[in-house]
Amino acid sequence: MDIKICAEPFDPWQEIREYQHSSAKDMAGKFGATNIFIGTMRDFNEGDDVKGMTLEHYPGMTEKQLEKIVAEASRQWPVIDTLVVHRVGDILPNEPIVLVAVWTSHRGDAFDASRYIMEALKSRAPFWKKELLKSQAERWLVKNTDGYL
Amino acid sequence: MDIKICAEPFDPWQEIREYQHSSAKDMAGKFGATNIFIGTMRDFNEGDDVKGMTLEHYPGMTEKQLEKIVAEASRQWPVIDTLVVHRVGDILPNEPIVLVAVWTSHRGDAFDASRYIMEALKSRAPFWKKELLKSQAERWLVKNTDGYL
Amino acid sequence: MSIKVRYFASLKESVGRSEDNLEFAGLATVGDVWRRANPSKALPNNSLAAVNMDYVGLDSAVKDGDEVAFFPPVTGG
Amino acid sequence: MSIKVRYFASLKESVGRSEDNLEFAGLATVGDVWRRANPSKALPNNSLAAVNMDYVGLDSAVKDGDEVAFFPPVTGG
Repeated sequence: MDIKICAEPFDPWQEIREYQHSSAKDMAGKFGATNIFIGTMRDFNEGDDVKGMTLEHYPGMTEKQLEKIVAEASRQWPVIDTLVVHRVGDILPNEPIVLVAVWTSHRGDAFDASRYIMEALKSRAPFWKKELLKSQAERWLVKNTDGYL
Repeated sequence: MDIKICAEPFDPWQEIREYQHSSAKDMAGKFGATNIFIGTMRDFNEGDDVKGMTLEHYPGMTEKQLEKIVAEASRQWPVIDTLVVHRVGDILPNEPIVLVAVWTSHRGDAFDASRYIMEALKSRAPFWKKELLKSQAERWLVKNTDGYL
Repeated sequence: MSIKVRYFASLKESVGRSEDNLEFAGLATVGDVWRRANPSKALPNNSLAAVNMDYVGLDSAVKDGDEVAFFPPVTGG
Repeated sequence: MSIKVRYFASLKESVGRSEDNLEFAGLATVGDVWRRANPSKALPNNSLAAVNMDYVGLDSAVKDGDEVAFFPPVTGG
Protein backbone atom coordinates (compact mmCIF):
# COMPACT_ATOMS: atom_id res chain seq x y z
CA MET A 1 0.00 0.00 0.00
CA ASP A 2 1.26 3.45 -0.84
CA ILE A 3 -0.13 6.96 -0.51
CA LYS A 4 1.61 9.81 -2.29
CA ILE A 5 0.99 13.53 -2.25
CA CYS A 6 2.63 15.13 -5.31
CA ALA A 7 3.45 18.80 -5.65
CA GLU A 8 4.41 18.29 -9.30
CA PRO A 9 2.46 16.84 -12.26
CA PHE A 10 2.44 13.04 -12.29
CA ASP A 11 1.91 10.48 -15.05
CA PRO A 12 -0.67 8.00 -13.75
CA TRP A 13 0.44 5.22 -16.13
CA GLN A 14 4.03 5.62 -15.02
CA GLU A 15 2.99 5.62 -11.34
CA ILE A 16 0.99 2.42 -11.72
CA ARG A 17 3.60 0.67 -13.82
CA GLU A 18 6.36 1.52 -11.35
CA TYR A 19 4.29 0.56 -8.36
CA GLN A 20 3.21 -2.73 -9.86
CA HIS A 21 6.77 -3.44 -10.89
CA SER A 22 8.11 -2.67 -7.40
CA SER A 23 5.52 -5.01 -5.89
CA ALA A 24 5.91 -7.60 -8.64
CA LYS A 25 7.59 -10.23 -6.54
CA ASP A 26 4.61 -10.24 -4.19
CA MET A 27 1.81 -9.71 -6.66
CA ALA A 28 2.74 -11.50 -9.89
CA GLY A 29 0.18 -14.18 -10.72
CA LYS A 30 -1.79 -13.45 -7.54
CA PHE A 31 -4.15 -10.69 -8.62
CA GLY A 32 -6.79 -11.14 -11.28
CA ALA A 33 -8.35 -7.70 -11.23
CA THR A 34 -7.17 -4.11 -11.13
CA ASN A 35 -9.51 -1.15 -10.98
CA ILE A 36 -8.14 2.31 -11.50
CA PHE A 37 -9.79 5.68 -11.18
CA ILE A 38 -8.17 8.85 -12.42
CA GLY A 39 -9.58 12.30 -11.83
CA THR A 40 -8.36 14.90 -14.31
CA MET A 41 -8.69 18.66 -14.29
CA ARG A 42 -11.25 19.95 -16.76
CA ASP A 43 -11.08 23.33 -18.48
CA PHE A 44 -14.66 24.20 -17.56
CA ASN A 45 -16.86 24.02 -14.48
CA GLU A 46 -20.32 25.30 -13.65
CA GLY A 47 -20.53 27.00 -17.03
CA ASP A 48 -17.23 28.89 -16.76
CA ASP A 49 -13.91 28.46 -18.53
CA VAL A 50 -11.26 27.48 -16.01
CA LYS A 51 -7.60 28.38 -16.57
CA GLY A 52 -6.10 26.61 -13.58
CA MET A 53 -6.57 25.49 -10.03
CA THR A 54 -4.72 25.59 -6.74
CA LEU A 55 -5.09 22.55 -4.53
CA GLU A 56 -4.46 23.13 -0.84
CA HIS A 57 -4.18 20.31 1.68
CA TYR A 58 -3.55 19.71 5.37
CA PRO A 59 -0.18 17.91 5.44
CA GLY A 60 -0.26 15.03 7.88
CA MET A 61 -4.03 14.90 8.22
CA THR A 62 -4.41 14.18 4.52
CA GLU A 63 -2.15 11.14 4.73
CA LYS A 64 -3.74 10.01 8.00
CA GLN A 65 -7.25 10.15 6.56
CA LEU A 66 -6.24 8.41 3.33
CA GLU A 67 -4.60 5.62 5.33
CA LYS A 68 -7.81 5.19 7.32
CA ILE A 69 -9.89 5.09 4.14
CA VAL A 70 -7.67 2.47 2.52
CA ALA A 71 -7.75 0.42 5.74
CA GLU A 72 -11.55 0.60 5.78
CA ALA A 73 -11.71 -0.61 2.18
CA SER A 74 -9.31 -3.44 2.99
CA ARG A 75 -11.55 -4.57 5.84
CA GLN A 76 -14.63 -4.60 3.63
CA TRP A 77 -13.14 -6.28 0.54
CA PRO A 78 -10.25 -8.71 0.05
CA VAL A 79 -7.80 -6.18 -1.31
CA ILE A 80 -4.31 -7.33 -2.32
CA ASP A 81 -2.78 -3.89 -2.77
CA THR A 82 -3.71 -0.23 -3.16
CA LEU A 83 -2.03 2.89 -4.53
CA VAL A 84 -3.36 6.41 -4.00
CA VAL A 85 -1.69 9.45 -5.58
CA HIS A 86 -3.04 12.99 -5.21
CA ARG A 87 -1.77 16.27 -6.64
CA VAL A 88 -1.47 19.46 -4.64
CA GLY A 89 -0.34 22.95 -5.65
CA ASP A 90 -0.96 24.68 -8.97
CA ILE A 91 -2.71 22.50 -11.53
CA LEU A 92 -3.49 23.10 -15.20
CA PRO A 93 -6.40 21.70 -17.22
CA ASN A 94 -5.85 18.14 -18.44
CA GLU A 95 -3.43 17.34 -15.60
CA PRO A 96 -4.30 14.35 -13.40
CA ILE A 97 -5.49 15.29 -9.91
CA VAL A 98 -6.03 11.90 -8.30
CA LEU A 99 -5.21 8.26 -8.98
CA VAL A 100 -6.68 5.31 -7.07
CA ALA A 101 -5.58 1.80 -8.05
CA VAL A 102 -6.80 -1.37 -6.34
CA TRP A 103 -5.55 -4.90 -6.97
CA THR A 104 -7.78 -7.84 -6.00
CA SER A 105 -8.43 -11.45 -6.97
CA HIS A 106 -11.92 -10.83 -8.34
CA ARG A 107 -13.32 -7.97 -10.35
CA GLY A 108 -16.32 -7.06 -8.20
CA ASP A 109 -14.06 -6.37 -5.23
CA ALA A 110 -11.76 -4.17 -7.31
CA PHE A 111 -14.66 -2.02 -8.54
CA ASP A 112 -16.25 -1.79 -5.09
CA ALA A 113 -13.06 -0.99 -3.17
CA SER A 114 -11.81 1.55 -5.71
CA ARG A 115 -15.14 3.36 -5.73
CA TYR A 116 -15.35 3.29 -1.94
CA ILE A 117 -11.90 4.86 -1.65
CA MET A 118 -12.74 7.56 -4.20
CA GLU A 119 -16.02 8.48 -2.51
CA ALA A 120 -14.43 8.53 0.94
CA LEU A 121 -11.50 10.58 -0.37
CA LYS A 122 -13.91 13.09 -1.91
CA SER A 123 -15.86 13.47 1.32
CA ARG A 124 -13.14 13.17 3.99
CA ALA A 125 -9.59 13.76 2.73
CA PRO A 126 -8.62 17.36 3.57
CA PHE A 127 -8.00 18.90 0.16
CA TRP A 128 -9.50 22.15 -1.10
CA LYS A 129 -9.69 23.43 -4.67
CA LYS A 130 -9.61 27.05 -5.71
CA GLU A 131 -10.34 27.66 -9.37
CA LEU A 132 -8.80 30.44 -11.43
CA LEU A 133 -11.31 31.40 -14.11
CA LYS A 134 -10.49 32.76 -17.55
CA SER A 135 -12.04 36.02 -16.34
CA GLN A 136 -9.19 36.08 -13.74
CA ALA A 137 -11.70 35.65 -10.92
CA GLU A 138 -10.81 33.10 -8.27
CA ARG A 139 -13.31 30.92 -6.46
CA TRP A 140 -13.19 28.17 -3.88
CA LEU A 141 -15.14 25.05 -4.73
CA VAL A 142 -17.86 24.76 -2.12
CA LYS A 143 -18.69 21.06 -1.96
CA ASN A 144 -18.02 17.79 -3.74
CA THR A 145 -21.02 16.03 -5.24
CA ASP A 146 -21.95 12.47 -4.36
CA GLY A 147 -20.53 10.08 -6.96
CA TYR A 148 -23.07 7.35 -6.25
CA LEU A 149 -25.99 9.45 -7.54
CA MET B 1 -14.06 4.44 -29.38
CA ASP B 2 -11.77 1.56 -30.16
CA ILE B 3 -11.98 -2.20 -29.75
CA LYS B 4 -8.85 -4.27 -30.18
CA ILE B 5 -8.33 -8.01 -30.19
CA CYS B 6 -4.64 -8.77 -29.56
CA ALA B 7 -2.93 -12.04 -30.38
CA GLU B 8 0.25 -10.88 -28.59
CA PRO B 9 0.84 -9.66 -25.03
CA PHE B 10 -0.11 -6.03 -24.55
CA ASP B 11 0.93 -3.39 -22.03
CA PRO B 12 -2.26 -1.81 -20.68
CA TRP B 13 -0.53 1.41 -19.61
CA GLN B 14 0.99 1.83 -23.03
CA GLU B 15 -2.36 1.14 -24.71
CA ILE B 16 -4.15 3.74 -22.60
CA ARG B 17 -1.42 6.32 -22.93
CA GLU B 18 -1.31 5.94 -26.70
CA TYR B 19 -5.06 5.97 -27.05
CA GLN B 20 -5.46 9.01 -24.87
CA HIS B 21 -2.66 10.75 -26.74
CA SER B 22 -4.21 9.94 -30.13
CA SER B 23 -7.53 11.35 -28.93
CA ALA B 24 -5.92 14.25 -27.09
CA LYS B 25 -7.10 16.97 -29.39
CA ASP B 26 -10.70 15.92 -28.78
CA MET B 27 -10.50 14.98 -25.13
CA ALA B 28 -8.00 17.33 -23.48
CA GLY B 29 -9.65 19.35 -20.74
CA LYS B 30 -13.06 17.76 -21.47
CA PHE B 31 -13.02 14.63 -19.33
CA GLY B 32 -12.82 14.71 -15.57
CA ALA B 33 -12.94 10.99 -14.85
CA THR B 34 -11.36 7.83 -16.20
CA ASN B 35 -12.17 4.38 -14.93
CA ILE B 36 -10.05 1.47 -15.99
CA PHE B 37 -10.45 -2.22 -15.38
CA ILE B 38 -7.71 -4.70 -16.12
CA GLY B 39 -8.13 -8.45 -15.88
CA THR B 40 -4.88 -10.33 -15.44
CA MET B 41 -4.15 -14.03 -15.66
CA ARG B 42 -3.57 -15.64 -12.27
CA ASP B 43 -1.34 -18.63 -11.66
CA PHE B 44 -4.02 -20.51 -9.72
CA ASN B 45 -7.72 -21.25 -10.13
CA GLU B 46 -10.16 -23.47 -8.28
CA GLY B 47 -7.35 -24.77 -6.09
CA ASP B 48 -5.01 -25.76 -8.92
CA ASP B 49 -1.74 -24.29 -10.14
CA VAL B 50 -2.21 -22.97 -13.66
CA LYS B 51 0.70 -22.81 -16.12
CA GLY B 52 -1.03 -21.08 -18.97
CA MET B 53 -4.22 -20.54 -20.86
CA THR B 54 -5.48 -20.53 -24.42
CA LEU B 55 -8.12 -17.96 -25.26
CA GLU B 56 -10.30 -18.76 -28.24
CA HIS B 57 -12.71 -16.29 -29.79
CA TYR B 58 -15.19 -15.97 -32.64
CA PRO B 59 -13.62 -13.39 -34.95
CA GLY B 60 -16.20 -10.93 -36.18
CA MET B 61 -18.83 -11.82 -33.60
CA THR B 62 -16.52 -10.79 -30.78
CA GLU B 63 -16.06 -7.33 -32.24
CA LYS B 64 -19.75 -7.03 -33.09
CA GLN B 65 -20.83 -7.91 -29.55
CA LEU B 66 -18.26 -5.61 -27.95
CA GLU B 67 -19.42 -2.73 -30.16
CA LYS B 68 -23.01 -3.38 -29.05
CA ILE B 69 -21.99 -3.44 -25.41
CA VAL B 70 -20.08 -0.17 -25.67
CA ALA B 71 -23.05 1.41 -27.50
CA GLU B 72 -25.39 0.23 -24.73
CA ALA B 73 -23.12 1.78 -22.09
CA SER B 74 -22.95 5.01 -24.07
CA ARG B 75 -26.75 5.20 -24.18
CA GLN B 76 -27.03 4.67 -20.42
CA TRP B 77 -24.26 7.03 -19.28
CA PRO B 78 -22.72 10.17 -20.80
CA VAL B 79 -19.54 8.53 -22.02
CA ILE B 80 -16.92 10.64 -23.78
CA ASP B 81 -14.75 7.79 -25.02
CA THR B 82 -14.09 4.07 -24.51
CA LEU B 83 -11.24 1.69 -25.19
CA VAL B 84 -11.55 -2.11 -24.99
CA VAL B 85 -8.57 -4.41 -25.53
CA HIS B 86 -8.78 -8.20 -25.18
CA ARG B 87 -6.09 -10.84 -25.57
CA VAL B 88 -6.56 -14.07 -27.49
CA GLY B 89 -4.22 -17.01 -28.07
CA ASP B 90 -1.71 -18.44 -25.61
CA ILE B 91 -1.46 -16.50 -22.36
CA LEU B 92 0.90 -16.85 -19.41
CA PRO B 93 0.23 -16.02 -15.77
CA ASN B 94 0.57 -12.33 -14.94
CA GLU B 95 -0.23 -11.27 -18.51
CA PRO B 96 -3.17 -8.87 -18.98
CA ILE B 97 -6.26 -10.47 -20.52
CA VAL B 98 -8.64 -7.56 -20.80
CA LEU B 99 -8.57 -3.78 -20.52
CA VAL B 100 -11.63 -1.55 -20.37
CA ALA B 101 -11.14 2.22 -20.11
CA VAL B 102 -13.96 4.74 -19.98
CA TRP B 103 -13.63 8.53 -20.06
CA THR B 104 -16.50 10.66 -18.72
CA SER B 105 -17.11 14.07 -17.18
CA HIS B 106 -18.13 12.75 -13.76
CA ARG B 107 -16.76 9.88 -11.71
CA GLY B 108 -19.98 7.99 -11.04
CA ASP B 109 -20.60 7.55 -14.76
CA ALA B 110 -17.05 6.29 -15.34
CA PHE B 111 -17.41 3.62 -12.63
CA ASP B 112 -20.89 2.58 -13.78
CA ALA B 113 -20.11 2.41 -17.50
CA SER B 114 -16.81 0.59 -17.02
CA ARG B 115 -18.41 -2.00 -14.77
CA TYR B 116 -21.35 -2.44 -17.12
CA ILE B 117 -19.01 -3.06 -20.05
CA MET B 118 -16.96 -5.59 -18.05
CA GLU B 119 -20.03 -7.51 -16.86
CA ALA B 120 -21.57 -7.57 -20.32
CA LEU B 121 -18.25 -8.62 -21.87
CA LYS B 122 -17.97 -11.46 -19.37
CA SER B 123 -21.48 -12.71 -20.11
CA ARG B 124 -21.82 -12.02 -23.85
CA ALA B 125 -18.53 -11.53 -25.71
CA PRO B 126 -17.64 -14.84 -27.42
CA PHE B 127 -14.33 -15.76 -25.79
CA TRP B 128 -13.49 -19.12 -24.24
CA LYS B 129 -10.66 -19.98 -21.88
CA LYS B 130 -8.90 -23.31 -21.68
CA GLU B 131 -6.50 -23.67 -18.77
CA LEU B 132 -3.32 -25.69 -18.87
CA LEU B 133 -2.65 -26.97 -15.36
CA LYS B 134 0.74 -27.64 -13.84
CA SER B 135 -0.27 -31.32 -13.89
CA GLN B 136 -0.40 -30.93 -17.73
CA ALA B 137 -4.15 -31.50 -17.68
CA GLU B 138 -6.22 -29.12 -19.80
CA ARG B 139 -9.69 -27.88 -18.89
CA TRP B 140 -12.21 -25.51 -20.38
CA LEU B 141 -13.58 -22.93 -18.00
CA VAL B 142 -17.28 -23.64 -17.68
CA LYS B 143 -18.85 -20.33 -16.73
CA ASN B 144 -17.97 -16.82 -15.66
CA THR B 145 -19.17 -15.73 -12.24
CA ASP B 146 -21.29 -12.65 -11.70
CA GLY B 147 -19.11 -9.69 -10.77
CA TYR B 148 -21.91 -7.81 -8.99
CA LEU B 149 -22.20 -10.41 -6.22
CA MET C 1 -30.51 -23.50 -49.13
CA SER C 2 -26.96 -23.07 -47.95
CA ILE C 3 -26.04 -22.60 -44.28
CA LYS C 4 -22.58 -22.31 -42.80
CA VAL C 5 -22.38 -23.84 -39.32
CA ARG C 6 -19.59 -23.01 -36.88
CA TYR C 7 -18.59 -24.58 -33.57
CA PHE C 8 -16.33 -23.17 -30.90
CA ALA C 9 -14.38 -24.18 -27.83
CA SER C 10 -15.45 -27.36 -25.98
CA LEU C 11 -18.39 -27.83 -28.35
CA LYS C 12 -16.00 -27.78 -31.31
CA GLU C 13 -13.95 -30.47 -29.58
CA SER C 14 -16.96 -32.61 -28.77
CA VAL C 15 -18.43 -32.49 -32.30
CA GLY C 16 -14.93 -32.99 -33.68
CA ARG C 17 -15.03 -30.22 -36.30
CA SER C 18 -15.04 -26.43 -36.47
CA GLU C 19 -17.55 -25.97 -39.27
CA ASP C 20 -20.08 -27.54 -41.61
CA ASN C 21 -21.46 -26.26 -44.86
CA LEU C 22 -25.05 -27.48 -45.08
CA GLU C 23 -26.86 -27.63 -48.41
CA PHE C 24 -30.37 -28.79 -47.54
CA ALA C 25 -33.88 -27.61 -48.17
CA GLY C 26 -36.29 -27.38 -45.25
CA LEU C 27 -34.08 -25.87 -42.56
CA ALA C 28 -36.51 -23.52 -40.83
CA THR C 29 -34.89 -22.82 -37.46
CA VAL C 30 -31.56 -22.81 -35.68
CA GLY C 31 -32.64 -26.01 -33.94
CA ASP C 32 -33.21 -27.65 -37.35
CA VAL C 33 -29.69 -26.67 -38.37
CA TRP C 34 -28.21 -28.37 -35.30
CA ARG C 35 -30.26 -31.56 -35.79
CA ARG C 36 -29.38 -31.79 -39.47
CA ALA C 37 -25.67 -31.23 -38.83
CA ASN C 38 -25.53 -33.47 -35.74
CA PRO C 39 -28.29 -36.06 -36.11
CA SER C 40 -26.98 -38.37 -33.40
CA LYS C 41 -25.99 -35.74 -30.81
CA ALA C 42 -28.20 -33.51 -28.68
CA LEU C 43 -27.11 -29.90 -28.31
CA PRO C 44 -25.76 -29.58 -24.73
CA ASN C 45 -28.26 -27.81 -22.50
CA ASN C 46 -26.30 -24.69 -21.70
CA SER C 47 -25.19 -24.05 -25.31
CA LEU C 48 -25.55 -20.68 -26.97
CA ALA C 49 -26.43 -20.03 -30.60
CA ALA C 50 -25.89 -17.13 -32.97
CA VAL C 51 -27.08 -16.29 -36.46
CA ASN C 52 -24.87 -13.90 -38.39
CA MET C 53 -23.02 -13.10 -35.17
CA ASP C 54 -26.08 -12.12 -33.14
CA TYR C 55 -27.38 -14.23 -30.27
CA VAL C 56 -30.62 -16.08 -31.06
CA GLY C 57 -32.83 -18.78 -29.57
CA LEU C 58 -33.08 -22.27 -31.08
CA ASP C 59 -36.50 -21.49 -32.54
CA SER C 60 -35.15 -18.49 -34.41
CA ALA C 61 -35.59 -18.65 -38.20
CA VAL C 62 -32.71 -19.20 -40.61
CA LYS C 63 -32.48 -18.29 -44.27
CA ASP C 64 -30.26 -19.12 -47.20
CA GLY C 65 -26.71 -17.81 -46.72
CA ASP C 66 -26.86 -17.50 -42.93
CA GLU C 67 -23.93 -18.29 -40.69
CA VAL C 68 -25.13 -20.24 -37.66
CA ALA C 69 -22.84 -20.78 -34.68
CA PHE C 70 -23.07 -23.03 -31.62
CA PHE C 71 -20.87 -22.67 -28.57
CA PRO C 72 -20.70 -23.13 -24.80
CA PRO C 73 -21.18 -20.29 -22.29
CA VAL C 74 -18.56 -17.62 -22.84
CA THR C 75 -15.67 -17.24 -20.39
CA GLY C 76 -13.71 -14.19 -21.53
CA GLY C 77 -12.57 -11.13 -19.62
CA MET D 1 -2.83 25.00 28.50
CA SER D 2 -1.37 25.36 25.06
CA ILE D 3 -3.39 24.70 21.88
CA LYS D 4 -2.25 25.12 18.29
CA VAL D 5 -5.10 26.21 16.03
CA ARG D 6 -4.95 25.85 12.26
CA TYR D 7 -7.18 27.22 9.49
CA PHE D 8 -7.40 26.11 5.88
CA ALA D 9 -8.71 27.23 2.50
CA SER D 10 -11.57 29.77 2.45
CA LEU D 11 -11.76 29.76 6.26
CA LYS D 12 -8.08 30.67 6.44
CA GLU D 13 -8.77 33.58 4.08
CA SER D 14 -11.79 34.77 6.03
CA VAL D 15 -10.05 34.69 9.44
CA GLY D 16 -6.99 36.22 7.82
CA ARG D 17 -4.40 33.87 9.29
CA SER D 18 -3.31 30.25 9.00
CA GLU D 19 -2.68 29.48 12.66
CA ASP D 20 -2.93 30.63 16.25
CA ASN D 21 -1.06 29.45 19.30
CA LEU D 22 -3.44 29.73 22.25
CA GLU D 23 -2.16 29.83 25.81
CA PHE D 24 -5.27 29.94 27.96
CA ALA D 25 -6.69 28.00 30.86
CA GLY D 26 -10.29 26.79 30.66
CA LEU D 27 -10.50 25.60 27.06
CA ALA D 28 -12.69 22.50 27.44
CA THR D 29 -13.97 21.83 23.93
CA VAL D 30 -13.23 22.46 20.27
CA GLY D 31 -16.02 25.04 20.30
CA ASP D 32 -14.27 26.87 23.16
CA VAL D 33 -11.09 26.97 21.12
CA TRP D 34 -12.86 28.62 18.19
CA ARG D 35 -14.60 31.20 20.39
CA ARG D 36 -11.39 32.08 22.21
CA ALA D 37 -9.42 32.42 18.97
CA ASN D 38 -12.18 34.24 17.08
CA PRO D 39 -14.29 36.06 19.67
CA SER D 40 -16.08 38.28 17.16
CA LYS D 41 -16.69 35.72 14.42
CA ALA D 42 -19.07 32.75 14.38
CA LEU D 43 -17.75 29.52 12.90
CA PRO D 44 -19.46 29.14 9.50
CA ASN D 45 -22.23 26.54 9.66
CA ASN D 46 -20.77 23.94 7.32
CA SER D 47 -17.26 24.05 8.83
CA LEU D 48 -15.39 20.91 9.81
CA ALA D 49 -13.09 20.48 12.79
CA ALA D 50 -10.24 18.11 13.63
CA VAL D 51 -8.19 17.43 16.73
CA ASN D 52 -4.78 15.95 16.10
CA MET D 53 -5.81 15.26 12.48
CA ASP D 54 -8.96 13.29 13.31
CA TYR D 55 -12.43 14.66 12.61
CA VAL D 56 -14.34 15.67 15.74
CA GLY D 57 -17.50 17.53 16.71
CA LEU D 58 -17.44 21.00 18.28
CA ASP D 59 -18.28 19.57 21.70
CA SER D 60 -15.28 17.25 21.61
CA ALA D 61 -12.81 17.73 24.46
CA VAL D 62 -9.38 19.29 23.99
CA LYS D 63 -6.29 18.91 26.13
CA ASP D 64 -2.96 20.64 26.51
CA GLY D 65 -0.77 20.22 23.44
CA ASP D 66 -3.59 19.43 21.00
CA GLU D 67 -3.62 20.67 17.43
CA VAL D 68 -7.12 21.86 16.54
CA ALA D 69 -8.04 22.61 12.92
CA PHE D 70 -11.01 24.35 11.34
CA PHE D 71 -11.79 24.20 7.64
CA PRO D 72 -14.60 24.24 5.06
CA PRO D 73 -16.02 21.08 3.42
CA VAL D 74 -13.30 19.27 1.54
CA THR D 75 -13.20 19.35 -2.26
CA GLY D 76 -10.37 17.05 -3.28
CA GLY D 77 -10.26 14.21 -5.75
